[in-house]
Amino acid sequence: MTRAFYWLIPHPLLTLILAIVWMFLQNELSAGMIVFGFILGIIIPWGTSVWWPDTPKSFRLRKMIRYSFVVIWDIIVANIEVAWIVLTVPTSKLKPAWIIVPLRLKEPEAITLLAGTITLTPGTVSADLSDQGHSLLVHVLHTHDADAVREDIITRYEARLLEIFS
Amino acid sequence: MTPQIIGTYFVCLFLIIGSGFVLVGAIGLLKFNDPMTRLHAPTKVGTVGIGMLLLASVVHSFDIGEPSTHELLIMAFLFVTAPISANFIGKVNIHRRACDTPPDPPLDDTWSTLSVPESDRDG
Amino acid sequence: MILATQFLNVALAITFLALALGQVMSMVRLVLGPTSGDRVLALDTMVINALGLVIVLGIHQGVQIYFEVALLIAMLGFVSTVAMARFILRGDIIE
Amino acid sequence: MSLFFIVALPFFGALLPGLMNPAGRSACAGVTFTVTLAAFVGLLTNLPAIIAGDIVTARVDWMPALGLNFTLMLDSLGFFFALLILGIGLLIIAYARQYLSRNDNMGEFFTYLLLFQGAMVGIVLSDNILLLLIFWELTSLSSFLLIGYWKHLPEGRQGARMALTVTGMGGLAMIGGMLILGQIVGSYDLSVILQNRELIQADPLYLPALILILLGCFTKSAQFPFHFWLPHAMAAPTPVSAYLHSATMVKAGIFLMARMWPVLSGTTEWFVIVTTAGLITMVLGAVIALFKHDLKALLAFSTVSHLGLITMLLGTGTAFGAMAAVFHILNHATFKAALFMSAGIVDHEAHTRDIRRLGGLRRLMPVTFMIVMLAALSMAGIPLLNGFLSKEMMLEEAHHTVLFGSHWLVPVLATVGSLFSAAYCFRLISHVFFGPVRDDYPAKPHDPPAGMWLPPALLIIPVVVIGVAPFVAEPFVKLVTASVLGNAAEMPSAHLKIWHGLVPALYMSIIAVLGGLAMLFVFRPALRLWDAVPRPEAKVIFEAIITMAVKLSQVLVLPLHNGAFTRYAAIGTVTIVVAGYYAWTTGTVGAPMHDMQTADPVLISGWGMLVAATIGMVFLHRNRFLSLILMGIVGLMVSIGFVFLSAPDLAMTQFTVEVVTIILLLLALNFLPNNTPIESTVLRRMRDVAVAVAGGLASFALAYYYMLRDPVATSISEFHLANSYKGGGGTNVVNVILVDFRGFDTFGEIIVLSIAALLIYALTEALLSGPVRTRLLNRKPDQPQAGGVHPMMMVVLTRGMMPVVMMVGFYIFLSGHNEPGGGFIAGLIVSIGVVMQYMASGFSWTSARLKYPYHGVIGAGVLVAGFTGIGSWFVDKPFLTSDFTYVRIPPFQEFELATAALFDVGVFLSVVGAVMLSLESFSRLARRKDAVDSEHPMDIDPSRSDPVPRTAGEGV
Amino acid sequence: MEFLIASAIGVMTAAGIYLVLRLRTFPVILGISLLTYAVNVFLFTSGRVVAGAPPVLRDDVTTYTDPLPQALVLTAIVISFGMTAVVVMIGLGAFLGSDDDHVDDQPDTLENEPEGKV
Amino acid sequence: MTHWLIAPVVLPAMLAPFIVLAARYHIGIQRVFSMTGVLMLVAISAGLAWATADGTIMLYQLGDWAAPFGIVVVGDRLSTMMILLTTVLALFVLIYAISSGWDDRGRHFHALFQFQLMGILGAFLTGDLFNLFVFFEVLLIASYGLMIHAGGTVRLRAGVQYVLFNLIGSTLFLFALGALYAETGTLNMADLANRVTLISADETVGIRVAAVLLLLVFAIKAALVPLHFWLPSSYAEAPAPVAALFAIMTKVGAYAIIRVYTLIFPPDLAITAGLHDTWLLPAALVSLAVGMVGVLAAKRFDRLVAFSIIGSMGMVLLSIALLSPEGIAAALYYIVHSTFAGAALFLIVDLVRSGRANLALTAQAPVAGATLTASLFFVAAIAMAGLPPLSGFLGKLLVLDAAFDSDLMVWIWAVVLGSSLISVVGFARAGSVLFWKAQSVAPSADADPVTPPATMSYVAIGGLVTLLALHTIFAGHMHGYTTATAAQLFSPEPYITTVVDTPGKLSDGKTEDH
Ligand code: NA
Ligand code: NA
Repeated sequence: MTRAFYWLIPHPLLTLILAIVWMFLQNELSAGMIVFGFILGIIIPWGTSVWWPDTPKSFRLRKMIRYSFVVIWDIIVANIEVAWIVLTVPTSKLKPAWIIVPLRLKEPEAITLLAGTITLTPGTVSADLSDQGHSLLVHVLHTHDADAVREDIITRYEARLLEIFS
Repeated sequence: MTPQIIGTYFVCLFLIIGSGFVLVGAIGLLKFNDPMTRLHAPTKVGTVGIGMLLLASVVHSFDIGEPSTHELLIMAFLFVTAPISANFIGKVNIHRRACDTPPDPPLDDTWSTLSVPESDRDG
Repeated sequence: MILATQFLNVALAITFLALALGQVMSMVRLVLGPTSGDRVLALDTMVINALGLVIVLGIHQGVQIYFEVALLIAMLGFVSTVAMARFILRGDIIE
Repeated sequence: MSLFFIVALPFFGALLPGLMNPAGRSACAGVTFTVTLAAFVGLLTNLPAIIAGDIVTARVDWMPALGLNFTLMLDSLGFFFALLILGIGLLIIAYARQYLSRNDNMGEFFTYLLLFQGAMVGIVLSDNILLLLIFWELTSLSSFLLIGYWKHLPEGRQGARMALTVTGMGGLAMIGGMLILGQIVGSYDLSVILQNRELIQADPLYLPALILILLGCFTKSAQFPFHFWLPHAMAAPTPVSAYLHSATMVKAGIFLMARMWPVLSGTTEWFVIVTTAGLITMVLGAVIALFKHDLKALLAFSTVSHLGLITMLLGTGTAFGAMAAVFHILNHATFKAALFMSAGIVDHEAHTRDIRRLGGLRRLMPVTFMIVMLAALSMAGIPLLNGFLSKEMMLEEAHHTVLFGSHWLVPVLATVGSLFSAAYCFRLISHVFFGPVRDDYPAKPHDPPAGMWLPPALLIIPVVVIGVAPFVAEPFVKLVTASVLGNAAEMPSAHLKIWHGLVPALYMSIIAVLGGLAMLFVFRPALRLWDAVPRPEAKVIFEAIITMAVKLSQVLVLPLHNGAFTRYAAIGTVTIVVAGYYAWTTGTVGAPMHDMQTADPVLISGWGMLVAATIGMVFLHRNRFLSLILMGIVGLMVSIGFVFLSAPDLAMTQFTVEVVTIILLLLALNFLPNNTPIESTVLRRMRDVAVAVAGGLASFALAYYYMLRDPVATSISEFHLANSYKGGGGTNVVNVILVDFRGFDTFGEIIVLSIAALLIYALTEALLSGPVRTRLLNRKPDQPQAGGVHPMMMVVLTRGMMPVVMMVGFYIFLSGHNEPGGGFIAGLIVSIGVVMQYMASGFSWTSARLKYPYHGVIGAGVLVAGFTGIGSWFVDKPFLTSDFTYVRIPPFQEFELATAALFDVGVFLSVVGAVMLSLESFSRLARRKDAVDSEHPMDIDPSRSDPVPRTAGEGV
Repeated sequence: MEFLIASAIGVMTAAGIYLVLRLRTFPVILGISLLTYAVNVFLFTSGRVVAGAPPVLRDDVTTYTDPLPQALVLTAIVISFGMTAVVVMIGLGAFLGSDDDHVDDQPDTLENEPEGKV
Repeated sequence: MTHWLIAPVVLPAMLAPFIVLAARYHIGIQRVFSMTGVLMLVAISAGLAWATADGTIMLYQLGDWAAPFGIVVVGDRLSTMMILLTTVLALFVLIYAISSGWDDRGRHFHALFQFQLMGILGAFLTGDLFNLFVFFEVLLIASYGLMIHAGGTVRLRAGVQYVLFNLIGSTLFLFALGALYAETGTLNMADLANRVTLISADETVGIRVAAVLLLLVFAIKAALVPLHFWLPSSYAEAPAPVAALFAIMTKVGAYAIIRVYTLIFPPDLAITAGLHDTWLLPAALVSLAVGMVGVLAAKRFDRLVAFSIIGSMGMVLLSIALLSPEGIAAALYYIVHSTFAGAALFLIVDLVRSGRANLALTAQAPVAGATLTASLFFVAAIAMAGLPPLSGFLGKLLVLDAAFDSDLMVWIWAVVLGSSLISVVGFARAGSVLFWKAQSVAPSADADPVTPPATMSYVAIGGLVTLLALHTIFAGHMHGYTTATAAQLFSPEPYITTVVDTPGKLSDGKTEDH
């Protein structure tokens, strides 16, 4: 039964996401749409699976959802901060800095997620990765304590991502 | 005060917040004098600004009786792609030496953008 | 309701103005540069602002018809940014 | 024999000598001779009818609407000329067989000769002046080939071109004249035209027609001032000279003047022009001939002179003059052909034609001597030879001719002409044949075989017979003269006879002969004088004129067409603007039908962006990358404008196309210089600005005018709006127009796109298999490259997005019929999704995973669209007729199945195939030699390796 | 509004023409692209120009902008995209062969040009 | 329902992708399909010409939509004559392309060739102006591909200019179409003909500008001076069979002028008065002069032929510009003539090219097959220069005859006859240098032995020359046909009513909506 399920739907998460995307696209919630969305969610991964030869082994969806809420909250709060900085801090008083985040994450997907989170949460932009992928280069817009920012990133995001991808 | 009217006020609110953020993003882009700092403002302030506008659109659609949520999809795309753009522009700035050169990474030799094979270095 | 509609109209006007100003400022940055990165960034910002314009137009006209346009801009707008950045970085955008 | 056969025989016969070439030289000549003989005999079969005064005709309609028909007519004039052409032709053929050397391609020669012969016969037998024109120009062409027969000789080529140019020019003028004549009369048939003398001469277009026709005649017959080509045509083999310049081609002009005599002559214009030209030519030709040292040149100018004589006779416009002309044509043909052939014999034997190197041949070549002496004396006008008779008649006619009010002008000049004529004849005889035998001839001369001397000898027979017994020729001459005169004049009562009594002509003749003899004695001082006087050299002048014409044409044309595209474009733009401005100013401006709509602030700001970006492109275009960014903004603003103006489909298309275009241009810019240098001058730039502003203003004015007005009737799009759902099954009218109402346009459009891709692919192949390949393989990037070829974040994102992009594409495709979207946009979306993979993960990695041959995708797309269209044939509906139905399968809602959707699948496939094939081709160019094909999509993947501490010595 | 649209068309046309008259292939191609934008908008405006009335049928809507020019412009956009791609490729091919991206023939290349090289 | 009328478009349109799909690596199979396709096209075109010869107007409503709402394809004497001309030309060109191996020197020749045919045939058949634009683009883009077939830097440089100029032309076409639609609200030619009569005399600028822009668009295609600059180098640099096929491309422009200016803006239409006679006729005279002077001026053989094409188009356009039945009849006769003559000359250029270092008009050693080549050149040059006895001369006579009543008669005659002389001198010079002077040049010792052209190459050129001869011999019939064609053009009512009044899908609702 399980084998049959995985044979039919090798990527259940993706299928689900696609079905949801389909519903959003159609802007409509109906039985037909759901069925059709799932059909597409099965067919499309078949056709596109050549593009991801090595997907992450494990992924904890529930933790991911919790993580998402954290990030969304951070985005909202920090956006206001940055807006404040942009509007009030004169250019000459601005203290930008490079910070380097050593990575414990290994999966490309996880690192990408981390980098994306850093960029989306205001005040920081992930600019580059080290040539072997073990450090992340982050640019901070305005800070007096770069180390604190790094610590924040590591504890608040990377730690959670480590759990999600373990 | 029908739900509709409340909705309309919410639409107004979101619109104004959104436009504020959009404006701030643009101001940041114009104001700062260093390419890397300029990168901050629009890539996310702008993103949130547009997100607010999308939210306004969702509320408005319920308001006018044609409920739609597909704007959320747009928001998702925006949030997924914005970091990539920012990443690339950051790389451009590093590559073009348009900003302070970042310190070397602790674990690896150098940053990916600066790791140019010897043969290509004087291209 | 009339008041709310009036508010909405004012809010829409403000939004249009903000988006337009945003565009103008981005345009100034684009022309000023000075680095290629700035210019690409300005273009990227303008694309996102344009997306905002499309959405607000939809609200303004009370139609859903522009959804597909907005979706496309959101999904593909970054492609030209990336392509241009890649061009600066590598010269060759498909290697 | 039917006239058709007489004309057609030489033409069809012309195929034979070439075929007989392998069979040998005699076979060639034999078959040519036979063909000519057949035509000759065929001609003779018509003799009884001619003698009876009948006119033999034949007619086949060719282009009746134009009045050009294959109408032939044989009267005595035509018969006379045809007789000369074919009769002398036979002799020339026999002579040529002996004359041509083994190195000469005989088949080619006789082919040309027969073509020429046919054309000549055609001229004299034509009853339709347009048909006559055709044969007329054919003689120019075939004589071009004959004169240029010895291709290796520059003189031959030059002479041929000169002859073609001069006679061709005359021929073209004559076309004009003949067409006018035909328009006046209302028919191009000679027999009709010849009946309308009064009508023609009263028409205001008579003079132009006359001048144009005479231009044709004069050039052909080498009349002053067109006489110069003839001597240069002597570079041809002697048989050609003998044929063309004694009996045939040069006589064509004379023939035509005689032919048109009844309708054209008798007016002052005719008289003054023709007589003057003839007189000048006669004198000038004779004078020049005297001082020529080349035998053939001497004969050539003598021919010029005699043609002038005949022309003058025709010009007088009297019946007697006409009769004298006819008689002299006959006589000249006989003695001149004999002389030419004899000159050829001398040349052939002594290997030179230079009179100064000859002399004393009388003893060495007695037979030739006899022939030349008789012929030359006839030409000199010595009694008992035929030349004397016609020359007497000429002098007699000259005596009566009053030109420019002067009674003595014509007689004196005629006498002078005769005098010089006699002089060169005497010089010919004495300087070549008399005097001591020399020991320095280039070759030892002796009489040739009979085959060579017999043909000229045969011609001497009429020279003598007519000279002694002119009455023999009289009936024939009068018969021909009657044809010339037509209804225009009565037959003169005069007879052909040796003794007319002591008339002025006799005295003039005596003066001429004696004076000619005297000239011979003062020849050396006269020659010194002649050499001392500077004269225009026709050949030099002609060459100069041609060279000048070529240079002039090159100056006129080549600098304009030097490949300066920017100038072409400027000229084109100015032309368009000026033409549009003209159309505008000559029309009436309608009032606006609407008020202007108020401008939204959004629109104003969008407008500002658009204008700023556009102007920015102009000012910053030297930085190519920057101008590309600005173009992106222009495109973006246009898209937004389309959204604003209620065109979501357009906005989407514009936006996606923009993305692909920018990718494409970036791929190209990688190879191109990044900057455009300043090269044009300030003046040039100002010119360009002026042109551009003019164009801009024009398009502004047009757009503004049209926008404020409505069409003159309800737009056809009302039908589309009304029937889009009913007949096309979709609510997105734009899409229904694209796939249904105007699906044929879309079919063409995807084909354009497919061709573009195939072309790009083919060109890439050509470049990669040519010399460019090595350069491409070894090229170094022109700017420093950053590290990180396949950045990890980008790779991860594109992977993750791929299924979603596909789904969105599918959605856009499906919703297209009712909402904005459709196959085209869906195709672009999917393509961009794949391109994202290419950009992120690299060319080879991505290609390795794409198993679809893009060619196949394109082909399949067009075929799917096409077969969808063809499908409607099976239900007896036209190509691309759509049909749709609503289906309900639980749990789905009712949905629509439309053939238009299948058509859209075709569109989708061709778009994907075309875009991908193009981009793939572009990026193939950039594959460098040292490029390493990546195994992995990203160049950093920490999950593949453990961290290596930087400080640690043990490395990778 | 009409004035703005018309003037935008005019400006794009003028700029397009100016760039078309430049001496190198790349700006000329950009100029052609600008001309294409201009003419597409022009063609678009040949119908009714209305804001907020897309030609997608709705039950309660009676005014629509003219759909036909939109379909025509769509076709035109696609075609000119193909054309642009082609001219870019040909121009690139010419540049790669001669290291010269002048759009005008150069006098020196004319002199010793290899005729009809295969 | 007969579908034959659409076959000339659909057949090559389906054959080409099929060749791409199934046979792109097998030149032999490509050749078989391509040749079969062209033969079928000849047969179909002949059938259509036969069917319309009696004056029948054939109508085909694409998608079953009635004109003017859908696109229609219309077969009348003119359009079927032009497609027959095209397909016959294509047949001989294809024979040459195959026999000379040109088709194998680059990729996708046969697919592009079929697409090219599709574009040309569609342009001749369509009854819709925007659809004409689409077919123009199809034929243009295919021609770009064919023009740069096999690559080479010089060819590519010429190709860039060719494409760019035509892109300007396409832009102009769209401007014209926009103007027309704005003014009339329709795109169908017959419907346009009806609607322009509704425009009142006090608001004519709109339609006048539209009309003149349209004229200029077609003038570019027809290489009318001063819009002809794209022609010389692109025709000279194009591969021979392609240049030969291009002989019909300029005629597409001429055809479109004839069609539009007899059907939509006929000479007696007051609101567009003064547009064609003020502009077209003088420009055509200048074209004729420039072309023939160019023949004299050319320093290279291929350029010479290209200029002669410009000249011949001047002749065609001048005859069209008379806008009289006689003028159009003469123009059509001349179009057939100059198509074959131009094609033959371009193929001869290729024969000359294959044996020489270059095509400069300088003496170089004669090559294998020179005698036959020279003979063919002589005949083709005679035809092109308009010397008797070939159809060029008859065409010239027809044009001169038709021009007799024109105000510019003296100018026309002077230019026609004068330029004829110039071209005769030019062709004689060229021929004498290429074929005669060559005999005084010894072949250089190190020259590679050149294989003589294939027999089938001569057959192809000989075929074209034979067609010229037949065009001459049957001039009466041909001219009769073109006269009938012109007559049909000058009484367009049957055309218009057939197109506009034939009902299609949902036509019953038509009256309600209108
Ligand atoms: Na570059
Ligand atoms: Na309008």
